[in-house]
Amino acid sequence: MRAPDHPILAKGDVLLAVENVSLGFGGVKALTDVSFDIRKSEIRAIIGPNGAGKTSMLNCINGFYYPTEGSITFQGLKRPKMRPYEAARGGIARTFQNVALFKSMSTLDNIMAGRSIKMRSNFFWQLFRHGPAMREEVEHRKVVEEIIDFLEIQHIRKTPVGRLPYGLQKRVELARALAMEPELLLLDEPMAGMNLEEKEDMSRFIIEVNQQFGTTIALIEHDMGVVMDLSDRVVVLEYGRKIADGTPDEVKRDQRVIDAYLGVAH
Amino acid sequence: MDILYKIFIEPFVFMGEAPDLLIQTLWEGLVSGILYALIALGFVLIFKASGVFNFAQGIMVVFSALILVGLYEQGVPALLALLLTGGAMLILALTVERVVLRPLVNQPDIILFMATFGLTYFLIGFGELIFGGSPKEMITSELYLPQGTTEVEMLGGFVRFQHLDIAATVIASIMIGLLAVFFSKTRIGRALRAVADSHKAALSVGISLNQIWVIVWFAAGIVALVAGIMWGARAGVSFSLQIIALKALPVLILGGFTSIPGAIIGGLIIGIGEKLGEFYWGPLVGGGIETWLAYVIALLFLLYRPQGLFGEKIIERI
Amino acid sequence: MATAADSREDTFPKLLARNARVRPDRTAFRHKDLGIWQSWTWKEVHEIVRAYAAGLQALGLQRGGKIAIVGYNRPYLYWTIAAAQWLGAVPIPVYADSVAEEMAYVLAHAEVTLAAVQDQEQVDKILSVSDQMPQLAHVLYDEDKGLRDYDHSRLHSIVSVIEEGRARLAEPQAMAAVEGELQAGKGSDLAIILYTSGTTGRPKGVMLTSNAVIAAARIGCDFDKLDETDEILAYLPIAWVGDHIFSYAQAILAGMCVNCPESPETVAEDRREIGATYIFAPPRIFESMLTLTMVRIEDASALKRGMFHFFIRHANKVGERILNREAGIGLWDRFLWHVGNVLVYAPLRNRFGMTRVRTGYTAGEAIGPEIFRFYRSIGVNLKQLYGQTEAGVYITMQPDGEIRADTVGRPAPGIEIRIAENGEVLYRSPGVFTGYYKDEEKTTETKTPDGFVHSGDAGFFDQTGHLKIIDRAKDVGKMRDGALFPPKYIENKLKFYPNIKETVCFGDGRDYVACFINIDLVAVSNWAERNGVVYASYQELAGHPLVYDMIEKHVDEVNRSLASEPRMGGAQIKRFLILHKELDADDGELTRTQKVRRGFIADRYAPLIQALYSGATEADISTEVTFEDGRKGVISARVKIRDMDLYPIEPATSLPEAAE
Amino acid sequence: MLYREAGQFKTNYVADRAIFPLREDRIGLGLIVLVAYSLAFLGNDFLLQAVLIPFLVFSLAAIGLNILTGYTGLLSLGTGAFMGVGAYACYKLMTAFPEVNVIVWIFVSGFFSAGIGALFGLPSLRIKGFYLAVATLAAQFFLQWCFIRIPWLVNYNVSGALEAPLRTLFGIPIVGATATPQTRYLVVLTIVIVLTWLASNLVHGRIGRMWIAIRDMDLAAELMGIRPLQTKLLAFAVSSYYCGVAGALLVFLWYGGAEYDVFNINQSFFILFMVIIGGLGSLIGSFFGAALIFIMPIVLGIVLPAIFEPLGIPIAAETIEHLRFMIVGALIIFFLIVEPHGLARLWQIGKQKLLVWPFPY
Repeated sequence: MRAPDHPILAKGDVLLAVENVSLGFGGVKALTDVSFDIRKSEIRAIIGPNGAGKTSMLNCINGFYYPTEGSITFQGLKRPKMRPYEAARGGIARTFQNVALFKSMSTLDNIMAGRSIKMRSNFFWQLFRHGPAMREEVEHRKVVEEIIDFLEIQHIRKTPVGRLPYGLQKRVELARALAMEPELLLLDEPMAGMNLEEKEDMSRFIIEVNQQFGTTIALIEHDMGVVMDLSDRVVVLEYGRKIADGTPDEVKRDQRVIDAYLGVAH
Repeated sequence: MDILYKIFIEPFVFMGEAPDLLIQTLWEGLVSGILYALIALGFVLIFKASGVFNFAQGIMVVFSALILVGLYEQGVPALLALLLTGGAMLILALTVERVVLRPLVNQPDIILFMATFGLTYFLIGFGELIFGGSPKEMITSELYLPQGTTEVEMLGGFVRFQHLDIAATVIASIMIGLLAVFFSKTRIGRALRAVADSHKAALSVGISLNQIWVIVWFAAGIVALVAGIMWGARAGVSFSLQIIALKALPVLILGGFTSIPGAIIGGLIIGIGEKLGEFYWGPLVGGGIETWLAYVIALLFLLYRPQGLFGEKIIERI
Repeated sequence: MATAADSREDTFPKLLARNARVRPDRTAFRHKDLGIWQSWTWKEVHEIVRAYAAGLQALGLQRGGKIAIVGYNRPYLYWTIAAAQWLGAVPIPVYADSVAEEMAYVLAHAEVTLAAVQDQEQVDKILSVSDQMPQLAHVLYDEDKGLRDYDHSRLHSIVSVIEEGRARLAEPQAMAAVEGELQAGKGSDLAIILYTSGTTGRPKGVMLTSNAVIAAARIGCDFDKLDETDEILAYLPIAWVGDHIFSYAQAILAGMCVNCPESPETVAEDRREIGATYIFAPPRIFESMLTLTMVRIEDASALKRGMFHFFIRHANKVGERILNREAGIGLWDRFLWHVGNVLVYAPLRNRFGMTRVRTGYTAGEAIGPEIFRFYRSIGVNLKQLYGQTEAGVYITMQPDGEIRADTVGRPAPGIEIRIAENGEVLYRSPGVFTGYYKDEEKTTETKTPDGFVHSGDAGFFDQTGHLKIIDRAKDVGKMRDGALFPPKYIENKLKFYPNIKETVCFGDGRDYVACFINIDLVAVSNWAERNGVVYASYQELAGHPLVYDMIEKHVDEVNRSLASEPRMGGAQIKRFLILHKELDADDGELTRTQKVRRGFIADRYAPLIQALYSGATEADISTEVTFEDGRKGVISARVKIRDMDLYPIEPATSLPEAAE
Repeated sequence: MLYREAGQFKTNYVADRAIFPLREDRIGLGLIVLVAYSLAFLGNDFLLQAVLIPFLVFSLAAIGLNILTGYTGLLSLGTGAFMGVGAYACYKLMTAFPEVNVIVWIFVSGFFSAGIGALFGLPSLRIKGFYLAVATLAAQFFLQWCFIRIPWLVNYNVSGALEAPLRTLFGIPIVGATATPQTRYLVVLTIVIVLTWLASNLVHGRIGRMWIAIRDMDLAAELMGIRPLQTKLLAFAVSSYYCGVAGALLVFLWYGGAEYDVFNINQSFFILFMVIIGGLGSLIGSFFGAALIFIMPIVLGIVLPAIFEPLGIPIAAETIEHLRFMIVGALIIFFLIVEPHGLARLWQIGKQKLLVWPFPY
C-alpha cells in the first residue's frame, strides 16, 4: 500500500499541507495565498462558486500546475516542482470534472491501466506474455475485480467505456483511481450531472472507500447537501482566495460563506 | 578543436571577408522565403477557416501551374489561360467542398488530414493523366514576367539580382498584402476570421459554413496558382515541385498554423536560414543539407517553444 | 470409515462423500465471481461442507435443529443445506425477495436458530425483524461487503465458520464426532422443509425426507439419463422445490456440475457462457426470450428478417418431427431444415445458450403451444412436466417421441394417479411429502389415509393416456346460465399473445365473462415505437386507444377460438379493460412465483369489477402501491372499458368426462 | 453465425485474458496460417514475388507505424526513413560479419532503427499532433540525406546502392540473386508471424494499455502515474524496430538490392495510408491496409487493360500508373467517408454480426 520511504502517518495527522499557494496564468490569478491542510483519513471538501479556483487547487496538488508562489507538503515532504506522474506514484489519485477515461478501452482495461504504476514485469516478459508478465496480469486482475465488485460494475466489465452512460463512467473513473491504491484521493465534482439515485450510490461509495481503506479524500462538489453530509471539514474558496475553513456546521454559519456562496448560487 | 573552429568561427569569418556573397545568399534566401511564405499562406487560409490541415496545398501549386501551361500549349492565349486556370481552381474548390469536406464534417482532424492525402494522390494521377509526367517550361514572358539579371556592384563584389526573383518578391508581397486586407477589411474576410473562433459566430454573419469552405479553398487555389507560376518560372513545372511545397510545413510550425504574419516571418526565417546553412555550413558535411535543414530548424525551435512563434501559450486544462 | 454404512447412501451428505470418493476431481460447483467462473471439485466441496458442519456444530446446531437459508443461488448457500443435513439439522430455504414480514413469519414458524444469508441486504432485513424471532441466535453471511462495521457478536461470515470448523477438525476426536454425525443420518430423517407461498393464506412448510427427495430426484436422473458430464445453471429461487431437486438433489445424486450466475441481472449472459446441458425454466422465461427474439428480429435488415421468418416457418412445419425422429419427412424438407439449422436455428440456440442442451423442462404453468413448438422446432429438446412441491416435483412427464404442447405427459415412473369425482388429480409416490410442518389439519386435508395427495388441480386423461390440466379444481366455476367458467384456461389463451403479460378473468356466478388485462411493457412499447405511439408512462400507454384496439383484436381471436371449442363458448369475453398498473408481487397481487392472487385482486379492484358488470364505459380507481425501495404511495387512474361482439356458440358435443 | 460461444466459459484469468478467447477465432487463425504456408507451395513465382512477399513486408511496416500512430496516437511521417535505417544497418552488419546468419542480423538491424526512432521521438514529450508530424519529417529528410551522403553505409559502393550478397539458411540461399521466391517467402512469412505475435502480446498487456492511455487521454494517463516520455519513446522504439526489420526484408528478401530512393517520403505516406485505411489501433487492420493499398494497384494493372482494350481503347502503361494514383486517392477519400475507422472496424462489425446472428445486435 505505501512506499516505505514515507513516514507512517496516524489518523488525524496532517497528510498534505497547502501553504500560501498562489497560481497565475499570465495576468490572471487563479489562486491567491491559499493555505489549508488535509488530515489523514478525513474527507475534506473544497467548495466555492464557479471560477473560485477549486479545480486549479486540485491541479496544483497533483502537480499538473506548479504554484507560482507558496508550497505544498505531502506526507511530510515539501515538494519542489513535481510532475503529475510523480504525484501519482507518491500516492495521489484523482478523478476529473469532465470524465477523463480512456474511451476506447473497456471498463476492465481502464481500471487495469490504473494499476500501471504497480506493475513491474519487464519488457521481455511482456513481449512473450508469459512468466512474470502473465502472473502479474492475473494478480492485478484479482485486485481490479475486487474493485469492480466493490463499486458494483460487474455487468459493464467488458463494455467499452465510451458507450456507458455518464453516471457509470464516473463510477469507472472512481474505480480507476482506487486501483492506484492512493493515500490521497482527489475527486473533482464526483456527482456532477447525476440523478438522485446515482448521487446516493456515489456518496455511499465515497464513504465506504474512506472507511474501509482509510483513504483520505479531498473532493470538490456543488451539491451542498452532499458536501455537508459527507465531509469532515470544508474549505471555501472565492475568487481564488480562501474565505472559510472548518467543519460543515461552522462553514454553514460563516457569514462570508453565506454571502459569497450560499446566497448567490442557491 | 578544428571542427569547432570550422563550425563556429570560419563561416562567420568568411561572411565578413566577402560581404557581397553574404548579401547574395541573403537575397536568395529572401526570395525563396517569400515563396515559402506564399505556399504556407495557402495552408493557413484553409486551416484557419476549416481546421483542415490541407496536405494537398503543395499539389495544388503544381496542378494549377500545369493547367496554366497545358492550356497555353493547347493554343489558349496566356492571359485567358490564366483566367481559365483561376476558374479551374474554383471548380476544384467546389468539388472538394462537395465531395470531401461535406461528407467528412465533424470527423477528427487526422481523418480530414488523411482525406487531403487522398486528394493529393488523386490530383497527381489526374494531372499526369492529362498533361503527362514530363517537366514543362513555365510561360514566363507570355505572362509579362521580366527576365534577365541586374548585377549591382557593392561591398567589393557583385551581387546578382534576377529580375524574375524581384518580380516574384514584389508579386508575392502584393498577394500577401491583398490577403491581409481581405481578411481585415472585407465582410467575408471578417467572417473567415470569425469562423476560426467559432462556427456560430460565422453563421451570425450570414455566411454558411459550406460557402466559407468554398471561398477559402478557392483563395488557397489562387495563392497556389501564383506560387506555381513563380516556382515554375524558377524551377520548371513538374511534380517534383511538391517536395518544395512540403517546405511550407516547417514554415507553418515556426509561424503557427493560424497566423498570417507568422507564415511570412516563418517563411523568411526558413528561406534565409537554409540558404545560409547550405552555403556556409553545407560544405562541412558534403552539401545538400538544404533538404532537411528547414525541418531541423523547425524542430529545434519547437522544442524551445511548442506553440510556435505566434501561437498563444498552451494552458492545458483538465 | 465404515464403508458398509457408506454404501447406504441415503442422505445427501453421504452422496456428497461418495462423489468425493468416486469423482474427486470433477468440477462440482462453479460461481461466476470476480469475472471468472470460480470452480470447486467434489473433493473440495466435501471438505468444505464437512468443515462447515463442524463450524455449525460449534455454533450450536444439532440434530433436528433448524437453519434458514436466504439469498440468490450461491455455492455457499447450497453448501449450507448440505452442512445442515450432515448434522441431521433441517435446512429451510426462504425466498430471497420476500419482504421482512414474510420472512419473519417463516423463520419464527420454523423456529430457526441460525440463518445463513447472502449479503448485507438480507442481514438488514433479518435484523429489522429480529424481535419477532427470539430463538434466532446467529446470522451467517456470504458476502461481507458493507458489513464491516456491524456488531459481529451474533454475525459471522460463512467462511469464518468454515475456518473455525476446519480448525476443530484438526483434532481427531472432533473429526470422528463429525463423521459420526454423517453416519448417524438416515434416509427417513427430515431432509428439508420447503415453504410454499401458496395462492391464499400463510405459507405452509412442506416436509420432505431424504428418502423422498432422493426418490424424486432419481426419477428425473433415470428418466433423462443425467450423469456427471451434465451442467445445470442454478438461477431459480433456492426455496423453490424445482431448484432444490434440479440444482441440489439431482446434481449431487448424478454428480453433475452446478453453475451459479454472477447476479440475477446477468443470468442470460451467464446461461450463454455456461451452455448448460440440462435446463429448467418456467414458461414465462421461454416466453420472454421468444418475445425478445421477435422484437429484435424486427430491427434486422429486410433480407435477414425474410430469411429468419422463412426458416422459422419451415421449422414450424417439420422441425418437431425431425426432433422426434419421425419417418416420412421428405429429403428436401430435411435438407432445408439443415440449411436453416446453419443459418438460423443453431445460431439461435447459441444466443439462447442452449447449444448443448440435452433436455430442457418447463413447468409451473401452461406454456403457450406456439412457444413450446417454437423451441422444439429449432431443435431444443424442450419438455413439459407437471409437478408440485408436495410430490417432490415429478407427477407426470413426457417421454421422448410423445411430446405435445397441450398435455403434460404420462405419470412419472413410480407415480400413481387417480382422478377424483370432481375432476381433481390425486397422486401417490415414494417421493411425496410427510406433512405440513406444524399443521396437522392441513396435512390430513391434503393427504388421504391411503397416501394419495390432493393436487388441487382439475384435469383428465385424454385418449392417448396423457394428462391434461385445465385449471385449479376450486377455480373452475359456473356462470349464471350454467355454462362452464375455467378462468385460467381463458387467461392462458390470452397470455399466449406477447402483448399481454397477465390477465384476470371474472365470470363465476355472473352473466358473462369480463377480464382485466396487463400489457407486456417490452412488447407493447416496442410496438408503440414502431407505430409512432407516443406515451410518457406505463399508465398512459395502457390507456392508449390504439393499444386498446390492438388488445381488442387479441380478445376477439380468443373469443372465436373459445366459440369453436365444446362447452367453452359460453365463456367468451364480453367486456375487458386494461389495467393502469402492472400486477406486482410487492403489492401482494401476485405470489412470489408470479401467480395471480385472484381473490386479493377482486377485493382490491372491486370498483373496476363493478363497472365491468354495470355497463359503465369507464371507471375510476386508486390503489396503494409499494415502490421498489419500500416506500408506499397511491396511484389513481380512470380506466376505460371495451365491449366485445360475441361469436355464436357451436353446438355442444360432449366434453371429456374428467374435466368436471 | 459461425460462432458457438455457449459453453465457452473461463475458469481462470489467463484464459479470460486470452487474445483469442473464442475457439472459433483460434481455429480461423490456424487456418489462415496454414493457408499462408501452403501458398509457398501452391503459388507461382509471380504471386510470391510480386504480391505476397511485398504484402507481408508492408504489413510488417504498417504494424510498426500502427504501434506508434494507431496505438499511441503519435503521427509519424518518417516511416520510410526508419525502414531505411534497418536496411542499411542490416547491410553493414551482414557484410561486416558474414559468418553470422543473416536472420540474426535482420532481427538485430531493427535495434538500430529503434535507437534512431527513439532519438527522433524525444521531441514528442513537448510537441503534439501535426507539429510532431513535422518533427518526424525532419527525421525523414535528414536520414535520407545520410543515406546519400555517407558512402560508408554502402561500403563505398560506387553506384551508391545496396546490393544483396548471397546468404544462406541451412545451406539454402535466402538472400541474394539465387534465392528462390519460395524460400524468401517462407522466411518473410515466418518472421512476420513471429513479430506479429510479439506485437499482439505487447498491445494486449500493460504496455499496450499504457500506449492507448496516452493516446486516448494523455493528461489523465500522466496523472495516473504513466510516464509520458518513457511510454512514448518506447512506442517510437518498438515502432521503429518493426519498420527497420521491414526495411531490411524489403531490400534483401524482396528487391534483392535497392537505392536510397526506396526510403523516400512517398514510402512513408504509403505506409501511413495502409495504417489509416486498415484501421488505427488494430494489428489485423495493418494487414488489411497493406493488402488494399498494395495489392489493389496490381489488380488494377490487370483489370484496367482487360476492361478497356476490348473496347478498342489502348492503354499505355503510364496511363495505368496515372489511373492507379487517381483511384488510390479516390479510394482513400471514399474509405474515410464510409468508414473512418478503417477496414479493421468493418471486420470487427462483421465478426460482431456473426456473433449475434441472426439478431442485429
